[in-house]
Amino acid sequence: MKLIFEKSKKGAGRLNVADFSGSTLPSPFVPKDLRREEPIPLPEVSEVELVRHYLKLSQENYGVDSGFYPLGSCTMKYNPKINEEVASIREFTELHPLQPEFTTQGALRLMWELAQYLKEISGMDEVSLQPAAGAQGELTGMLVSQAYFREKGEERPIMLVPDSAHGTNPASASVSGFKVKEVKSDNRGLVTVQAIREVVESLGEDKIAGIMLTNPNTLGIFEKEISAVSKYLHGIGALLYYDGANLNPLLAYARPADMGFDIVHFNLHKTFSTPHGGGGPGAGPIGVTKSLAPFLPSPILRKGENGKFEFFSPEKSIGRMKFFYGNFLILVRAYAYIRTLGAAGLKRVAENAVLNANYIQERLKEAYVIPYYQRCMHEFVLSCKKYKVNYGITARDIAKKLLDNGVHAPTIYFPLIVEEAMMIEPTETESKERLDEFCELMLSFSKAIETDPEEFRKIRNLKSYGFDEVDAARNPVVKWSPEEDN
Amino acid sequence: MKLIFEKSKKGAGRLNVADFSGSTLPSPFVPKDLRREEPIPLPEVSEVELVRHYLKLSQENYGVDSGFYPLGSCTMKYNPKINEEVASIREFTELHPLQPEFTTQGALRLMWELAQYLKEISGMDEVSLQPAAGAQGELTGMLVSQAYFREKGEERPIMLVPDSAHGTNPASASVSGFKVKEVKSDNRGLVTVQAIREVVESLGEDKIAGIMLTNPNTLGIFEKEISAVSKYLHGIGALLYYDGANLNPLLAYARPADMGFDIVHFNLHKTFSTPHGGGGPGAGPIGVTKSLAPFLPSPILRKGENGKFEFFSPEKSIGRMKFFYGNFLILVRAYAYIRTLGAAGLKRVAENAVLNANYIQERLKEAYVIPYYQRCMHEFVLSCKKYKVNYGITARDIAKKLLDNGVHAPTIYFPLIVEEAMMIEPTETESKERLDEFCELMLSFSKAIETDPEEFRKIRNLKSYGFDEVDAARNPVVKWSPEEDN
Amino acid sequence: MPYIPNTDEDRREMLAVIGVKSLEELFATIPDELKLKDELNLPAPMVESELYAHMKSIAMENVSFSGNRNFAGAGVYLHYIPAVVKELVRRGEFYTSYTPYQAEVSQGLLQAIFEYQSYICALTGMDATNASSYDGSTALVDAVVMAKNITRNSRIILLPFVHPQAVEVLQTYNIGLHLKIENIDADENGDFSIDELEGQLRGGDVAAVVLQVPNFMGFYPEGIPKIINLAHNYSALVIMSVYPFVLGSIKSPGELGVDIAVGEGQPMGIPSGFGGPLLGFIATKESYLRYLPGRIIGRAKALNGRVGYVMTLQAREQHIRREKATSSICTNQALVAIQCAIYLGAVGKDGFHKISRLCEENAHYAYQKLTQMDGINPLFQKKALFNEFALEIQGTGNVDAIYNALLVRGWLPGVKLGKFYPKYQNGLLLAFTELHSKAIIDEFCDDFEEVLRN
Amino acid sequence: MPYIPNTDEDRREMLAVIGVKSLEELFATIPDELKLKDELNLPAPMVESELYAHMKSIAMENVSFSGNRNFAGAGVYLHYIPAVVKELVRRGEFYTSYTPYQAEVSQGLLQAIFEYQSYICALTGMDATNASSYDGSTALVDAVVMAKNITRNSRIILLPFVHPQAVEVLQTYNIGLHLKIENIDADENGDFSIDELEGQLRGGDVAAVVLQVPNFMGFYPEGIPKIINLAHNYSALVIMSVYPFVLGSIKSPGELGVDIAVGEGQPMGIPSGFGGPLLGFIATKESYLRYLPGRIIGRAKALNGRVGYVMTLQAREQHIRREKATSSICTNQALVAIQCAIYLGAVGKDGFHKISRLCEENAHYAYQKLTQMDGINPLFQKKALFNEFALEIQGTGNVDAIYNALLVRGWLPGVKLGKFYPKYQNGLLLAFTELHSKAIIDEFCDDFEEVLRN
Ligand SMILES: Cc1ncc(COP(=O)(O)O)c(C=O)c1O
Ligand SMILES: Cc1ncc(COP(=O)(O)O)c(C=O)c1O
Repeated sequence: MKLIFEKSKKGAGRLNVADFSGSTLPSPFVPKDLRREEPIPLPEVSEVELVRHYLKLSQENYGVDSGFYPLGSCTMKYNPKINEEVASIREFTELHPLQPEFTTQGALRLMWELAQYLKEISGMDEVSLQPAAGAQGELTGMLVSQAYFREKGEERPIMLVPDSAHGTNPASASVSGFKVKEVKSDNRGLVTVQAIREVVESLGEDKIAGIMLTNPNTLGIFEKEISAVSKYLHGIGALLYYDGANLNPLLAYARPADMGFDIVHFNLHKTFSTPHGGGGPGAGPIGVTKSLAPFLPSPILRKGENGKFEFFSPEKSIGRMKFFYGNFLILVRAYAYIRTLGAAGLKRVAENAVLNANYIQERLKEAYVIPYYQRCMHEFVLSCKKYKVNYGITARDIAKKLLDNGVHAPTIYFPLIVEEAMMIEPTETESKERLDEFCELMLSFSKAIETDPEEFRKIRNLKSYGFDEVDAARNPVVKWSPEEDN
Repeated sequence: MKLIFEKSKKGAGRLNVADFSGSTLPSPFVPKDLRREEPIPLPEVSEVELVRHYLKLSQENYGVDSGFYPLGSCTMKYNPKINEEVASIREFTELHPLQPEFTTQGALRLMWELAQYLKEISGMDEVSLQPAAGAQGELTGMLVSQAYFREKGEERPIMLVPDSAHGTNPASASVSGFKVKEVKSDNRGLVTVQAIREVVESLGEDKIAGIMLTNPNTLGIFEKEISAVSKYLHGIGALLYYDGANLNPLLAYARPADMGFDIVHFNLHKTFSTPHGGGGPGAGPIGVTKSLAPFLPSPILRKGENGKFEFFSPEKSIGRMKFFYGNFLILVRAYAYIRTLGAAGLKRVAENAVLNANYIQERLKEAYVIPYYQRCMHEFVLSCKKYKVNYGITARDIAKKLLDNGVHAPTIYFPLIVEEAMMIEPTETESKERLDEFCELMLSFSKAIETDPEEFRKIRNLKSYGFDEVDAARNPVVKWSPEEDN
Repeated sequence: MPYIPNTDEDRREMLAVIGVKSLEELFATIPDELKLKDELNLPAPMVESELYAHMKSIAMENVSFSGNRNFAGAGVYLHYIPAVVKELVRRGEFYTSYTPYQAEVSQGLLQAIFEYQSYICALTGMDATNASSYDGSTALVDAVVMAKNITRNSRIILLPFVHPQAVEVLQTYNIGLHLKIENIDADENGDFSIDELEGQLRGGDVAAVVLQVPNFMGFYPEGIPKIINLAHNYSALVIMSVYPFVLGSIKSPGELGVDIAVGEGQPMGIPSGFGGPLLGFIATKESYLRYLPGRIIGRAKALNGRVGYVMTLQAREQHIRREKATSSICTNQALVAIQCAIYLGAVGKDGFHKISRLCEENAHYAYQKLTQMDGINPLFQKKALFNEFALEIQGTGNVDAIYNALLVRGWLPGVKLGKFYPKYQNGLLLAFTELHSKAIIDEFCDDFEEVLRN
Repeated sequence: MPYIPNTDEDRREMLAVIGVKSLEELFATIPDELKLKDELNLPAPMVESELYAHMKSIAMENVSFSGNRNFAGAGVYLHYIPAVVKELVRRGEFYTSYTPYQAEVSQGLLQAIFEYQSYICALTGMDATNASSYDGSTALVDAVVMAKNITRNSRIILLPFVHPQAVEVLQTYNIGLHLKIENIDADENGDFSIDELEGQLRGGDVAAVVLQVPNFMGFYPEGIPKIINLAHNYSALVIMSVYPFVLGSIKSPGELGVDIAVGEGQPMGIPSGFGGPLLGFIATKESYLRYLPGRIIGRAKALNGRVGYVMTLQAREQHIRREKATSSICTNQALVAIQCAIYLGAVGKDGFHKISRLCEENAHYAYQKLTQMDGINPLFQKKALFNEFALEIQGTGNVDAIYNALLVRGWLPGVKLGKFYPKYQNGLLLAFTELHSKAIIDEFCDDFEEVLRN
């Protein structure tokens, strides 16, 4: 489809936004050495053409509203429309972040209450709503850890991360100044005290700042040894960080704090139904235990004596992670979600998420290999390795075949510890019918591959498939250039 | 695509709208002989499935927002998004029509001001905003005429309608109790005093209530003799009704009142950019001259002494045409449109609408036959007759071929006085590029037909084309039946 | 220029192709004496931000009452509209399209309206309906015209308390219809005599008996099955106007033997919007299908066997039948019909019945509380009610004072009956929905009591 | 249960397939002692209508100021957002999708972001940008990290009046970055000495000089071309943070020779939203492309030659590079970026420049009027301004009294500088947009004057 820039026509774009008849360029108000002479080459399209452009683009995009979207690790649950409606109330959208606090008490109440709910759900003692996404939550947690150890006068340069971890974990740890050491999962896919102890002992107990875990882990399996792990690590003075991407199956069932975690981030765009927005914006609040609370980013909220809500800076705050207070309009949606469901509702979310994942796993376990097969939580990972070895058909091929059948593909090639991985997370907002459709497709593929792999491989030749990503990266074109139009 | 009823699953539809745990049926409050025992068989679908259903349906639908929509006589102009936004302001949408007037002064002001604008635009003396659409406007105008003659003690049973008129004209006239007599257009496609006089004289001057005309007429041609026609008809005591469907090209250029019309309806969903909504809702206010004002439907608005707006019933009102005051939220949009454009803007609308139509006409006039070729106004009508005669290819075939090329088809087989008619109205909101694309397509068709008509006719075999409408009407299925699911 | 994409350059090129020099020249076919000399006298144009501010300020000249603080009904009701309904109906592909003349690129709309028709048939227990009438009042007119054409009779008998505005509309249309419209009057307590009805029917030439359920005063006319029987005995049709949610609690009109069911669909997911756009529905038996006015969507097969939807039975309509058509409707209320269908899908079987029952429960709870207050009587005694009822506020003029006092407290306390029936000058009509929880009603009643005391 | 489509029946069937008896059994892998014994202590669930009412009532605890009565800026600005922008960005296919891992079914989003990148490059005069950073402050951090990695130097020099919150964020991130962050101080009149800068640069090991245009106080730092030259002479990069609309009036950062341009994109079509979500943009020269953090969309060819878009250069990112990645960003601000792109398409070349110039005109008009009043001084004298400026309200404590008095009159009269700079306790920072017509400014100034007099 043509780019909006290629649809530009001189003089066509005259949206009725501003009436200015003064002279245009150069502007007399600008210092001479900075004055712009020529307008910026932005496109000029009429309003109707703009509408058609984005209408078409949207139709070429697949979202949860289009159909099943079992993208593992991403919790692509339904985004309730009422949450969109309440987040567009003008008394929220029009607020300026620097208004006096007495004019923003509604916003502050909402944030304060949301923080209470997140504390209750996670068992943590204090919450900061500032981080913009899960990864920024991780980063915040890591910086809090740094500040914590600095305050204690300890130098602990190493952060442990299991081999099954999401890439943001090691990246966040290292960007915050830690050295990352990997811990191997055992043959059940689990992190054990044993494995941790080996790494710790080789590096020195007092060098270990902590570990970043998600639980259930990225295989969708609950880390059974977690209590032992936290006991051991706390014993050597280290901290446990909980990557909340996988919190959905634990809602109202188990709490990171009870497992011994010291820091947790929440992905509101996963567990709490706020839209993924094609890659963001999300929100990644973090919760911490009492001893870490003084280090939280600034500002956080409290309810004053007079019942008024007010911001304050925690005593030993690491400072600020971003402008203002967090992705407020996303917080509004998550708040609305929690108020809609209540405690019993959240529990049903967890139950149905786990039910749906196990159901698919059971239906596919014979046709596909599930390397760490056991009762899963909200997701599981199968491997297409046998098809690759036997027929040269990859997880990617199967993913594309799913797309070709009108279903979004699961996450592929993650976690790294499973070859030809396909990570399937249906979420609780899908019905048995949709799961069955998906299973039938997957089962039919497995049959098709074994009957006629040649035919199956033709998915690679489908004209709309197989963008040449290697060439795209070798000769990157990352923007439109005016020259193209000539 | 499956019907929503076919997607129903017992127990699945539990939208969170109401919390009621009392017993359900039968209701104790209902008289015994009326009590329902079984729930109504409505579908049960989850919110996410509902969303997907309508998302898919919408994607299978073509609107102005999808592309060019040159549906003649319908003025498919762009529907400004700001108008949608202002029409969804809660202090408009939530108003109850029976609130005390002092709590609805904003709504009344808006309606009163809109009526002033419509008077100014048409030259009429008084306006009623009540009619729900153009055809109801016609009906209202006809009933006003009936009341007018009754008041004068005249019995005039006949309403004249030209052969080129839209079907609603004769239908409205006859539903309001008039006998319809047709007036033939001359070989220029125009209504002449001559033709009218012939009909009138054969029936008796005092039997003629009036004539319904649209100007420019449905051929897109301005009725040059209109002043003579009105003079003649007024001379015999008859009224002139103006069908406002074609007002767009006259905005700020000419006014029905100045042509001698006594009654006019406005199609706000045509001329004033309110959305067509897949067939409605529209709004069809009518304007009348002073002598007809007392007969307007009740209530209409006035500005009281104290500057407050109030409803009142015109002295000899025909009564009410529908509940309350008209399609208010549509009126809001039309009001916003007029306030956006102002006088100069409306003039530009007319100019560009006429320009666009003439441009297409010029580009197609060689390849296609234009039976009444001359300078057109906002639309023109071509004929595909020569292709039908020579190659058996109809206007319908060409229309379908346009669809197949991603463009909406023009109106076909209307007006009736042109064989194999194709009525093309581009509107002013289309760019030259879109017009050129359309012309290129039409020209390529004409070439294709003459080169290889067999090939062209294949459009009839295209699998998604050619619904069997005859069979559909012979064995009508107009609703889903529960039995179908078994 | 807003909304006009062509540029001066485009215009120059196009004029050249046409072979004229100026835009004005294009208007040469308009006789000079008809050409407007002056600029139209309209307010100056506004940029979008100004327009929004202006519209908002006009809107704020209104006082609006959210559904739960609003007890006005009388034809339009503020039920809750789920967010999902509003989001889906605002899809551009729907609202910027027009009548689906080209079925191939309109399957979305056609199927949506086919589903709407199916919903209306399910609710009314009828076999056929159209794609919408303008509103409940014109739907009633449509039904009357159908009855006239089906029976070829010319008398219409209206039972008491059919919506007075609907009756007015019928009377207006009747300028052209030439029917004899007769009323059966109500007695002191709102009742009427079935013998009187039979007497009238005996006169013959009756096209239809029209009743509304619940009637304008909110109660069920007594003996509905008997009425229907009686009418049929005298070869008259029965037209029943219904409040959609009452259908959740009563037998369907179809089951009761009604010939044509009509009503105002607004309560099903449509904003009150100061009374428009609304949604008229009209449903009937299979045998009367071809008498229905307006558009009807039907199922059709394509060449390849694919099932789809088209406008069907068009031979009834104005664009084919012209002066012989029984209605001139063209543009209808399509998008409103779709919104209604989305709403019904959203609340579903379960939700519809919950809402229906809540309306009843809440109204009865409020009725108990209000009629116990000093200074308030039920306007009619011992009626079977659905979600609306009429009260009498004792003492001349009191109703105005009390109404205004409650307004000041942020309630819209129903609709005063005086504007509809001079004889019920002290009457107040109150409607209840699922939004009027017991807590809200308690608060309202407390305020009501206080206001009565002052 | 809201949002859960499965029925009890479904659950029974599914449990049977899995071979367990109950839902609880599915949680058997969680050790008993970790299982929560009590129900979570959360407020009771609400039905949708209650939720809406609740949310609306919370919202109404705020006082919101529409754009034209709002003079607060300091990083977030209430420019007008055309309706078309809001309608298009709310298309379900966009907002319910996620990162376009599967390019074949994500071309809409991918192209939209590719276009966003093109817009940002056009505005900044740069060659490359990413698909968004969290906000303007983290974009600045991203730029600093880039500079560090490109130059392998470790000193960062900040010119005066970079947004104080951005500086705070940089300092926080620096816990992990270990850079030396140094400030050049401003003198009484907000100026700094270019010699001092050169002195610092001479020390070597400078990764970047950071400046903001206009700076936090709303004026142009003097001698920008000179500063850029100087930095380059000492092999330091120049990072310039810009207010998007200033780019309509000044030479682009690219043209000026800036190495990395960053900024907060919120003014371009994004609601203020109490400060989030915002939109960080970061753009650089072609040679530094591979140093950019976060997602980047690139053009790609499909088998059949069709041009499309994919996520490209992923080898930089955390999911591939893991602990070696220079940023951990994953979820970014994609939908905000698209909203920004739609906005830029909507206002277009013409609109962007009009808005830009109106901001200037309006601010200068207000500056003239305000600084003539008794009791008000410009905080800094004779500065070249864009759309924002700092005033000094004379008399200790007066600023609070006056601020509140204007609030009461329905104005949000800017932002008090005291919370950012204790030494500017009497300072008030006011921002102007295209919404502040002369008439509005006159009204505001009249009120201001009255308030000053009382
Ligand atoms: C397991 C895991 N951890 C962390 C993240 C990072 O979260 P975000 O994308 O919100 O930054 C993700 C997101 O995909 C994830 O799946
Ligand atoms: C010429 C003409 N007259 C009248 C009408 C009827 O108007 P409406 O559809 O608004 O009832 C139309 C609509 O298509 C028309 O084109």
